Amino acid sequence: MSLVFDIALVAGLIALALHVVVTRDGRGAILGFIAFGLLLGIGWARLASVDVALTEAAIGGGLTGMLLLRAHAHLGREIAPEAMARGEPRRWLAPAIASGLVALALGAVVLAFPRPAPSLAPQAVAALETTGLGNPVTAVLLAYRAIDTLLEKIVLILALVGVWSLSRDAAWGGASQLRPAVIPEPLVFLARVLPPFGVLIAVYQVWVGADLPGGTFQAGTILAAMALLVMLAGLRPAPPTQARALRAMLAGGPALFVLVGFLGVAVAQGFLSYPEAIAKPLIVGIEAALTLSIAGTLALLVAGPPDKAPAS
Amino acid sequence: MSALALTSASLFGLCGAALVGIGLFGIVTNPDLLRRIIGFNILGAGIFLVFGAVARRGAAMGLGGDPVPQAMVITGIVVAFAATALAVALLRRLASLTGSATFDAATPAPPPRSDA
Amino acid sequence: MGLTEAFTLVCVVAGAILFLAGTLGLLRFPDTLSRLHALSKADNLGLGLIVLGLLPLQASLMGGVKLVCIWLLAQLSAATATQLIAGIAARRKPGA
Amino acid sequence: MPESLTLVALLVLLASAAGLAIVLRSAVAIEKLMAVQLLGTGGAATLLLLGAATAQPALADVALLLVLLSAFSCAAFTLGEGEDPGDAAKPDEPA
Repeated sequence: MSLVFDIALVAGLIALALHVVVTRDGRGAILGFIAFGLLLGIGWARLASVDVALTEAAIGGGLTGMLLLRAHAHLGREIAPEAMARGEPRRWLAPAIASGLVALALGAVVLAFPRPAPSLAPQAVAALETTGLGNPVTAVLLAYRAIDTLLEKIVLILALVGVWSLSRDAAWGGASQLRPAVIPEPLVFLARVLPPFGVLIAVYQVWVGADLPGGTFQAGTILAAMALLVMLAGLRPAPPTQARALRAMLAGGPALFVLVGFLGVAVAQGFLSYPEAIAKPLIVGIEAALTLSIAGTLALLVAGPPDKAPAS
Repeated sequence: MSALALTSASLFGLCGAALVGIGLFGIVTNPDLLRRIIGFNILGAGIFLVFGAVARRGAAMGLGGDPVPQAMVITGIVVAFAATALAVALLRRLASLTGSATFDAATPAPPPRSDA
Repeated sequence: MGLTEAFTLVCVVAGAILFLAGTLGLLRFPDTLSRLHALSKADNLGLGLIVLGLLPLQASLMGGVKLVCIWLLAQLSAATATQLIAGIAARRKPGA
Repeated sequence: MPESLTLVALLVLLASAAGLAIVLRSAVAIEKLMAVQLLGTGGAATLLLLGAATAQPALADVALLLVLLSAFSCAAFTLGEGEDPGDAAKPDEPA
């Protein structure tokens, strides 16, 4: 029965992806993509990767959708309608064949995976005790492969700097305009009621992330979504990007991470290794700081380049 | 690790392969750059799914899957989102400068982003 | 099969049927607003019945509380989302 | 019991996906939004059923997230609306 379910899910995913790629309607493609993200979240749950399912549902189904919808609305304002609708793709046969070949080759690779599958799960579980954590994925992210996570934070910040630097010169350091011209009444209600739940869920995610599926990325994404909702409804304006406090928050997570990393050189075995006795409190502390900085970075990435000149 | 779980992992791996093909097709054929960015995301989702199949096959020690690929996929999803946001910002700038969301037919169209 | 299992199955199947009904409504009703009506019915009752059916299976009290929270949150967000959609539909109508 | 719960999960998923398939072909954008909403709720129900079937209580957290974010997408959708109802909304007007 579960195999039937998986087949149905996979068929749904592929059909939806095809629809997204070939449909003419730009907004329909984005909505299809949001639905695709939701379905993919279920798919990850079927692959027994609940941590990934949480991330995919939050980012694929939530933030990316909002990013694309915003971009679509913006482009619709910038571009004359006649420049927008330009016939269908002219050549599709050769690309279709080429893409099909790539997919087939990749499929052959998938079928040719070695039969007793290699796995690092035994090592991960064996080393779990030294970290005091219960969730092996969190342990990989913040202990064994902490350097990856650290670099990823830096990539996020770099992407944000890249996005900001695409603003007009006059608007550098200003804030993004998120508030639509007309705010429907229910949106304001939603923005008042939903964020408390979102913050609660985010705190819960960080809290259980040490031992059960969940963690900083998921919590940060939820917080970012809630912050965006509040700014969208006009309850709070988007913060000016030159604000010191904002920048300190964004840089705080990675900075603390690096600091703890160098502390590891002094008191433990090397860069980013934690003294065993306080490994868990350290990791939870890093997680809390990282959550805030991820939330801020993701929300500002969605908000896009500033387009209002700074006040001062 | 039962045969059923192995089959299901391969199934999702094949789905990932198909998604890579579909995303690639979308990137190559759509003149609209926003649609290309969506195609890029579908391609990425496919690659992550192939990786998910690897993780699922590595189930051992009572875990549902190998935690190392899972953690890498989580990192990957977040980085792909950052890349998407940067691409969207570039596109918005392009649109306000040229009034068009496509590369002109006269100039050979390079992909919006070939790595990341 | 025990009594609780029977209860779970009945509730869960009824919930699934409601989801099916919501889809049918989406298919059969002529205009956007009445389709919206069908959809919100499916949201509220279908998910509610499934949560109700799964409650006896929960190992811990916390699990049960979380299920009820999911349902309450779904109620809230579905109600507001429906309002939003209806608002867009209503504003769209005179313009179209 | 797990088998029957998985079967019901399949039914719910199929029902929501069928709604999506019907509506994605319609010309009205808000109806597509409605189908995404339905998929969010249906997906949450599916995940709850699967979590019960496979004894993975953590799936309830994913369901929680789906419910939370389906409202969020809905809010994001209102962005393109109401500004100037002529430009971006062109292809969505019912003919």
